Order: sequence, then C-alpha cells, then structure tokens
Amino acid sequence: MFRRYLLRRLVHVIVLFAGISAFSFVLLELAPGDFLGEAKLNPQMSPATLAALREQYGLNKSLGQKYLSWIGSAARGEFGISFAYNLPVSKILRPRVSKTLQLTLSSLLLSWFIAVPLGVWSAAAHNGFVDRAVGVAISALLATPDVVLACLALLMAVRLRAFHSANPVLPVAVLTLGALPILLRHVRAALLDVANQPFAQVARANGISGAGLWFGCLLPAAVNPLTSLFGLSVAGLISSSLLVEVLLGWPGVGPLFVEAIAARDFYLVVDSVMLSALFLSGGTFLADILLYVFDPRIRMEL
Amino acid sequence: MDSLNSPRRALAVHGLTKTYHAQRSWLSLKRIEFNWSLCARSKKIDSARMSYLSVVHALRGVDLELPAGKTLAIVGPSGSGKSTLARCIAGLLQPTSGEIWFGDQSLLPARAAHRYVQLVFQDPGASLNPRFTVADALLEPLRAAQSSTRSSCFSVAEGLQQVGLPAALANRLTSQLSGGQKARLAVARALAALDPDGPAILILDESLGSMDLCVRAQMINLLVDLQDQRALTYILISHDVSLAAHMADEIAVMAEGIIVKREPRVSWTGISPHV
Amino acid sequence: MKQLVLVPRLTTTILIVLHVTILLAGFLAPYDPAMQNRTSPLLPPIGVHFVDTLGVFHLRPLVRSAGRTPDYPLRFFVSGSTYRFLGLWTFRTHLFGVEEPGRLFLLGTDEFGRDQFSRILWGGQVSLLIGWLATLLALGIGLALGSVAGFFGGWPDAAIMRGAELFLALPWLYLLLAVRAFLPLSLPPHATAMILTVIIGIVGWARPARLVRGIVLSARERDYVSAARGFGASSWHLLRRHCLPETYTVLATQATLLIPQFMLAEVALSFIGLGVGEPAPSWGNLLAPLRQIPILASAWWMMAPAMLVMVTSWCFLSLGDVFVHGET
Amino acid sequence: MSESEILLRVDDLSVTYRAGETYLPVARNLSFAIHPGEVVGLLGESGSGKTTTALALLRLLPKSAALKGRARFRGVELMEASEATLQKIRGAQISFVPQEPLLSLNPVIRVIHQVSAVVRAHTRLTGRQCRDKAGAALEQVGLASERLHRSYPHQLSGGQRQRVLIAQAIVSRPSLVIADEPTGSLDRESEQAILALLRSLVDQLGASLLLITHDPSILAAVADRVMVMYAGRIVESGPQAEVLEAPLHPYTRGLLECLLDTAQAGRTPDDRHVRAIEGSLPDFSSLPPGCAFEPRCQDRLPCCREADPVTVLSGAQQIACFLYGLPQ
Repeated sequence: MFRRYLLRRLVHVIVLFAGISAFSFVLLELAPGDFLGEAKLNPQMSPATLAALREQYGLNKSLGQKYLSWIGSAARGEFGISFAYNLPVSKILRPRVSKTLQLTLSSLLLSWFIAVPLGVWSAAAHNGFVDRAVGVAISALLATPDVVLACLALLMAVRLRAFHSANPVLPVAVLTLGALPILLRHVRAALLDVANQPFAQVARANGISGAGLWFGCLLPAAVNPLTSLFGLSVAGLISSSLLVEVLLGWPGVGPLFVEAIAARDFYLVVDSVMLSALFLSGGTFLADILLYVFDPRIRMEL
Repeated sequence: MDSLNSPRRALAVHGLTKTYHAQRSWLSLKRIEFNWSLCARSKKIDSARMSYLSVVHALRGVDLELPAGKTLAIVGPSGSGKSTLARCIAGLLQPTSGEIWFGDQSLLPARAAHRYVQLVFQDPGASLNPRFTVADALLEPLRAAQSSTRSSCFSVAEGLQQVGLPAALANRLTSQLSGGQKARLAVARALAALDPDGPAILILDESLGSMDLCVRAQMINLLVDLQDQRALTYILISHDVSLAAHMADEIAVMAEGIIVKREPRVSWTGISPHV
Repeated sequence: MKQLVLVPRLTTTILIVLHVTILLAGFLAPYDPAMQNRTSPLLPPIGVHFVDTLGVFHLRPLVRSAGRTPDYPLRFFVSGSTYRFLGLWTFRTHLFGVEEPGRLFLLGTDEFGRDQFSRILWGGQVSLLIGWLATLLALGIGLALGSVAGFFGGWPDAAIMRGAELFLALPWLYLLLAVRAFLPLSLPPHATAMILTVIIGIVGWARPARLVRGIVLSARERDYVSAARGFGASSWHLLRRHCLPETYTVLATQATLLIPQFMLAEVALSFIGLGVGEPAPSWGNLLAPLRQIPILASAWWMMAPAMLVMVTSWCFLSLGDVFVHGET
Repeated sequence: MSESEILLRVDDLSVTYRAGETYLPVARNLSFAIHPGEVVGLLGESGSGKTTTALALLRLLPKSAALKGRARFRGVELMEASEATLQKIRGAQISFVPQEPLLSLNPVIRVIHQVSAVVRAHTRLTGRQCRDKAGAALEQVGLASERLHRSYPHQLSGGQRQRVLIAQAIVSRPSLVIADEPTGSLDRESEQAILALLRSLVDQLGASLLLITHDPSILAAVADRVMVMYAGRIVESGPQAEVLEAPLHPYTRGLLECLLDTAQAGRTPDDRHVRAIEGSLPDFSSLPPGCAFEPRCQDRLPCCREADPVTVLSGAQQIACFLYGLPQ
C-alpha cells in the first residue's frame, strides 16, 4: 500500500518535471538576444568566428533539437554545457548545491522546530499575554522583508567583523527569521481551528488537559493542514535563500543563477530552475510522506 | 388494488436504474487537503465511505405509480436507494435508464421537472443559503427559472402566510430562523417553484426525521392542510415507520435499490415499528 | 472585540494617509526625483531649524547655510520643477521649498546627489502601483480559473489544477527571474514597471486559484445549491448567487497578503538588479545601493524606504488579520 | 433520601450568554438533586437549554457564559472549584457522552489510544496498563475484537463510534455519567441497543446517569425520574411513571400528545391531523415577564402573564405552574 502511494507520487513528480523543463525551455527560447549578443558589438570579433562560435554552442539549432540534445546530455549526467564556463553544468552546480542545501535544510529544520512548539504554546495560551506577545512579534517580523533582514545581517557582520563569508550562521539566521512568522501564524491558526472541534471539547470533558491535550490529541489532528504548509514553507525558503545568498555572498545556486541570467547562459539558467524545482518537489514529496504516516484517512483512501 | 388506477395518474416510473462509477485516474492522487471548518459544516462524512467502492448500483429497476392527491411513503434502511429515487424523480439526478412520466409529460431529461416536482431536503436549514434574506430565498425559484410572468403576481407575504410564517420575517436572514421556521420556509419555497394551478408532487426526503416532536406535529398539520388546499401529491421518504404509517395512504418498502413490498396503510397499523 | 476594532481604524487611517501622500508626490516633493546634484552625493539629511546661524529665533523655519552665505528661509507653495499629476495635468507648484542655491534634503541624498525624500514619494507611486495591479491581476485570474475548475470539474478542473501545480512547483523567485530573463535587460523604466506588474501577477495566480477552487467545490456540494438546481437555475445563477459570495472574504484576506508580498517581490528584483531600471525611482531601486557595504555602513538614512515598506506591509497584514478574526 | 445520600445537589443554577449587547438567559434558577445509582431523564425541545445545563455542571461553557448559583458534588462546590480540581473530576468522577458520534472522536488516533488517554489523564499507570484497562472498557461496551480496537473512527459505524464514546466515559469508573442525546443520530435498532447498554453499565458501576433527550419514548424504558425543561426552566419533575403517564404541567401534556401513537388514539382513520402545541419557543433575548409557556398555554390564567410560577410539591411531582398553587 505504501509502495503504491510512493510510486504514484514519484510518477507525479516526474511528470511535473517534464512539464517544468518544457516550460522553462520554451520561456528562455523566446527570450530575445543570447549569449553571443554582446559579442556581436565587439569590433575585433569577425563575423566568421562569430558564426563558428554560434555553431559550436549550438545556438542556431531549433528548440526541439536543443531540448533533445539537452535530454541526451542529461542522461549522460552533464545537463548541457555552460557557455560562460565551458564546462558541463553538473560540474559547476555540484559544489553549489551542497552549499545551498546546507543553508536551506538547516533553516527549514530550525524554523519548524521553533514554530511548532511556540505555535502550539501560543494557541494554548489563547489571548493570554504570551499569545499577544507572539502575535506582535509575528506581525512585525512578517512585515520585515527578507531584503532588510539581509542588510541588517550584513551591517552586523561588518560592524562585528566576526562573521567571514564562509560562516553559515548569519544566512541561516536570516532565513529562519524570514520563514518563522508565516509558520508560527499558520501553526497557531491550525491548532485553534482544531481546538474548536467537538472532539476537542469531548477530550476536555474527559479530563485530558495541558500537554496531553495539546500535543497528544490536538497536534496530531492538525498535521493534515500543516503538511500542505510544509510544501509552502520549502518554496518560500528556497526563494529567500536565493536572495540571501546573493546579498551575503554565500556561494550557493542563487548567485550563479543571477549571473547566468545576466549572461544569457542558456543551459545554466534552465538547470538552475530545474534544481530549484527539484528542492521544492523534494519538500512536497516529504510532505506527502508525512501526510501518509500521520493521517490514517489518507492511508485508508488507497 | 383498483383504488390505485383512479382517472388522473399523477406519476408513473418504469424500470428506473442508477449506477455510480467511482473513477479515480491513478495519476492524479487527490491531495486530501482536510479543512476542518468545511468538514464540520458539511456533516456528510458517512456518504464519503460510499466512494471507496468502485461501482455502486443505487437503483436496480424501480417501477412506481402514484395517483394524484395521494401520499406514498417509501421506507427502508439507509443505503436502500430511497434518496436516489427521490432525487431522480425531482430531476436532481439523471438516472442511468428508465422513464419518469408526470401525467402525459416525461420528466426526463430533467429540465422541465421543476415545475411539477419539488424536493424538500433532509435538513431544511442546510437547504437555505445563510446569506439570503427570507424574501430572497422565497423568490429564488422564480428568479432562477426567469419566469417573469409568475414572479410579478407572486407576493412574498402571501407565500409566507400560506405556511404559517408571519410576513414580518421577510427581511430577516434565513440563518436567524428557528428549526421549525426554516422547515416551513423550505416548503413555501418549494410551493413557489411549482405551478400554482396544475397538479404537483412534493417529495419530503426525511425532512421530518430530525425535528422536535412539537415542531414535527405542526409540520404534519401544515402538510395535511396544504394537501387538501392544493391537491398536492406527497412522496414521504423516511426510516421511521410510525411516521409513515400515520401520514401515508400507501407504504412502499425499498431494499438494495428495488421496491420489495407495497401495501395500503390500513394493513400496517398492527405491526411493530421495525422494518 | 473592542481591541480589534481599534487596530483596523488605526491601520486604515495610516494606509489612506500613505496613499494620498504618494498620490500627491509631485506636489509634496520639493525636487524632481531625477535631478542630480553632482556636488553633494550621499549628504546626510539637512535639518530644518528655527534658530539661524547667528542665534536669532525666526518664526519661519529656515535651512542653515554653510558659513558665509545667508540662511535660506523655507517658502511654502513655491514654484519649482514641473511635474505631471496622474500623467494628465502638469503643475509647477510644490508645497514647500528653498530658493536657489540653498538645498533642502530632508532625508539626505543618494550617491548621485538626488533628493531621497522626493524619490521616496515618487518611488512609492511605482511600488504601490505594482503591488495593487499585480494583486488585482493574480486574484482576477485566480478567481476566474479557480471558480471554473471548482464548479465544472472534469477536464477543465484537471487542466487548470495541473497548470497551477506547475506554477506552484517552482519557487516564486526562480520563476520570476526566469520570466524576467524573458525580457531584454535594457528597457525604458516605465515599460519595465508595467511588464514587472504583469509578470508578478501572472506568477502569483496559482495559490488564489487553488483556494477559490476549494471553496467553490465545497459550496457546490451544499444542499441549497442542489435545491437551486432543482428550480432549474442555470450554472451562472448558481455560481453568481451561491458559490462566488463564499469566496469574497478569502479574496479580501488574500489581497491583504499579496499586496505587501508583491511589493517585496519588486524590492527583491531591484536588489538583484533585475527590477525597475534606473533612473526611475521605486522603493526597490532606492534600496538597491545598500548592497554596497560602504554605503550600507555609512549612509544610515538610505534605509528610510525600508521603514516605509515595513509600515505599509504591517498595515496591510493587520488588515488581513481582522478579516480572519472577523471570519471565525 | 436523606441529605447525605445526595450525589449532586444543584441550587438556583443560572447560565446567561452574552452576545454583544444582548443577554440570553439560557438556564434560569435550576434546582434539582441526583441520588447515587439513579437514572434521571432531562426532557426538552432543542433550544430549551438542556445541553447548556450539562456543560455548566462540567464548567465547559465558553467564556461568554456567566454562571450563577451552586452545584455541590460529593462535598465539592463545582461552581467555585479551581481548574485543577475540575480536571481531576472531569472524566474520573463525572463523565460526558456527547451527541455527535461522527465528530466527537479524534479522526487520526486509534480508538484504543483515545480511551487509554483518558485513563492516563487520571492515573499513574504505564502505557501498557492503560491500554489493558481501555481494552477491557471497550469489551464492556461490546467492541470485543482486537481489529476494532486498533481501527480509526472513520472505519466504524455510528453505533460503534457511540460505544467508543461510552467506553471513554466509563473507563475510570465515574459516579455520574451525563449523556447528551446519545442516540440522537442513530437509527432505531442501534438506539435501543445503546440505551440498554447505558442502563446496564450504570447499574454495574452503581453510578447515576443524567440522560438528556428531546424524545420522551426513550425515557420510558430507561429513566427512574424525569425532569421537563422549557425555555431554560425546569417546569415539572417527578418519577418517570407519573410524569410520562399522568403529566400535570400543560407543556408536558402537550409534548406527550405530539407523540404519534398517542395522537392516533380516537381519531377517524383518514383525518391525519395531530394535536400540537401552537406557536414556537420564545426568543431567549426577549422572554415574556410571566411564565414563558403562557403565550402557548391552553389553560393559562390571568396571573400567568405577570409572575413566574414558583415550584411547588404536588404528590410525588414538583411542578412550576399556577394551576397547582396561586401566587400569595
């Protein structure tokens, strides 16, 4: 039963990936100008060498041929050749992927391990002092754009000179603070929604209270809405990780992606987009597994 | 059983079948985003269990005849197809096969059915949009059917008075009414949708089931009076046999999608309430 | 409930005041946003004082001049650089100003010596416009596609939801940049602003569409919709009278979430250098120089737009809270 | 029944809901007593305040409800008890069987664990011992098979879910069980089975049962004493035989006449009208000054309109109606 569920979700993700790759190929193909755009203006570059370069980079192949050649090279594990670096894209991306994963995974775990207990606690102390304090903190943090957080972190780094760019603490802190408010707000809302259900009142009437009620009875029932939130938070994290990497100079996929866009490095852009989608699909896949494990109604459905 | 084929045969149903196929393409796994507030309001969790089975034969060939002005009660355990039959006759569900005749007019396809047959739902409160005022709810059938002729001569006050509701309720929200008032408004709305002068059928799908005793008693009296005034034909769906024995001229028993027994009321008074 | 009623009145007044000032940017801003003063880049804010360099108190506020030249009294309703109001009428009067060669930089200047205070006001027009229009676009598409998918089901539902999944499978900033790369990098600023709005709106339709679909799907199952079908109501009648009204509160809540989120999207794009191009002022453009550490460390007044963005976002978000509480 | 033997004495209990400016006196000056091992039926239409009374005893009403009066249970004053003492009483000494079996069980936890959670809340036993006690309780209510114990609520039928709720209520051997319409949403067969089960369990435990329902025919088989409630007041109470066979209060009489089998007696076969009480329940926000039933009462007296009747003793029954004692 579980295997069938995994198989279906896997097929779903693969179909999704085919869609994304086609989508980004078509999108970037339509982009006016290409890698050799600037080279044309360069007076020393003779038209002949220009044409040879275009041929070598395969820029004048039709969209279909490009897509097929890309899939061919993907099968070989190269995922296309980057024009700027003249290297297979996979070689360029591998070190950067581990850097980005290091950032996103740690801030994902950190933000969830803070958000769930604090969210449950503030829901339990509904309208108490704690709840109001958390509420004010949430709305203040929520209104602060990641950009500003990154700048403040940068300022602190400069002033204290303690953090050189290889130290992940600062980016992780910025990412976690960026993701925390949305999670806290959703966890609290989901818990309050469950706490108003009839079975919560019956549990109270049976004398179940405190941690046993909130963590033993209400939190498992709130898992379903929270797992769809998990996918959302992964998407948010990846986006803000791009920003934070660019601003704090963290050598992840982000800066490479922005650079590739400016340079119109076709395959590098496509692969970065695919990579970000891979992270996100991994997150939603994990969310589906969590849902399967925690919500018996889903298990029974198959 | 000569009393049945009186000259004006109101309703005739022949060989009615209805099968549900639960299609589930293996690719699109429905992500069950469980929203608590929606689920609590819908309260129809049990019907969801039916979707686990791949093919459900709700009706397996029902034949039915009902003279005008009479009341037929259909009883049977839950899942015997009573509601499905009611919804097919009322035009809310398209049967897989079979015919439904009202006098000499066929009610299939279901477009024209609403002028001759109306259904009052199990929970009258849920069949009224909480955002509507009482007047909106009452006028909706006329507005929906865009029959400007009838809506001009229909007065809300008279429609409410016909079911014993004070005209002052007209601009209150339907959610502010009590259980009994909602049931009366649902009946008034059904009457507004029917042809004022022609013969008509009102189907009560377990509408009296979950009511308080007094409210139900008042509703029974209202329905009996209406039947005398407007020569209505009732189909009463219920799992409560004592209610059926009291209200109906005839009682039909359904099980697994077909009518297994059908006798006039007089022969039912003696037996115990269990089917 | 008393405490809740207070918050929205406070936030709505702030928002209205903010929107009016941004609308009257031309009139309130002393200088033209694009006017550069090569002589005074990165000047800290010049204060307005009542006591002049000689220690004499004046009722009329004045700007102290550096050393020799006399102080410059503040004039009101001065005629200065021309500007267009709503792009229709051109005016010359500004609310306040100082005669030449005095300079009034309430919030200092940026690295090209342009008056930050004026640029913030004019920049607000671009950022708020992007926020509002992109939200309207996203919610419009979301409502249309969501209700069609939710109400009719079958293949339109499958097609629209697969499309939404495609958009939701990509982190929004990667998708935004990929789509932004679709554009030639050098475009006139106002054209980029308009195209950015369309892109951000198009990228953001998936989430509202799914929410609307969920609501319309559950509304469609309600008894009062089956009853209305029983009266021979058309699909449009059912959708308009029963299903859509259920979505309005959710759309309002989404709007209060999306407007700040789309404004911040523009700020993020500008930070990466793919936002509204120079020299057009937008809150993103104003914050972009902060990427260079020397400016970040020294020019503290350059953070002013960030404060404004935060206040605006906070007001929109707390409005959203009221809807959510109002709902439950 | 001497004073010391009373399990629960309620004196002048009133519950008033505050919705904005309107006050809803849902329960007004309730006074009754429950003796150990006694089955007391609380009969009333929906909206007469019976569920509110039950929840008031367990102090589970929302904050918007104001509680007055006293309820003494085995030496503990429930209305002043602290939350800590209440938690020890709820589920252990007073337990509650809710109305909606569909929504009253946690859908994501196995039934065996939901029952053992109640045991764990009141004892220091280990997980295994709690599960054994829970298993025993489930067997006691007729769910013997291990497969049922490990199943989830949505896999069980309405009747089985109701049995799980009853198991939760009796697992820590309470001395008072409050059942709010336990058979409300069940069909005929499982209704009789659940009632028989409740009665036998209560006798085995030597506990007393407060059975709340709107259907008098349920009480005929199970209840020792019956209290009839109308618009927040107990209008009549007494032994079940007298109250159901020879009701004194006009409302009780009208209510019992609505029963179909009694209404049928003495009517011509084709006249299907039934005797019913005219009018509808009064609105709590605007209760008439006198007896709440006065507008609908056939044998009303002029004095019924001015004052609220006081409960007087008439034989074994207590009745609040001027027919049985004019005001001094």
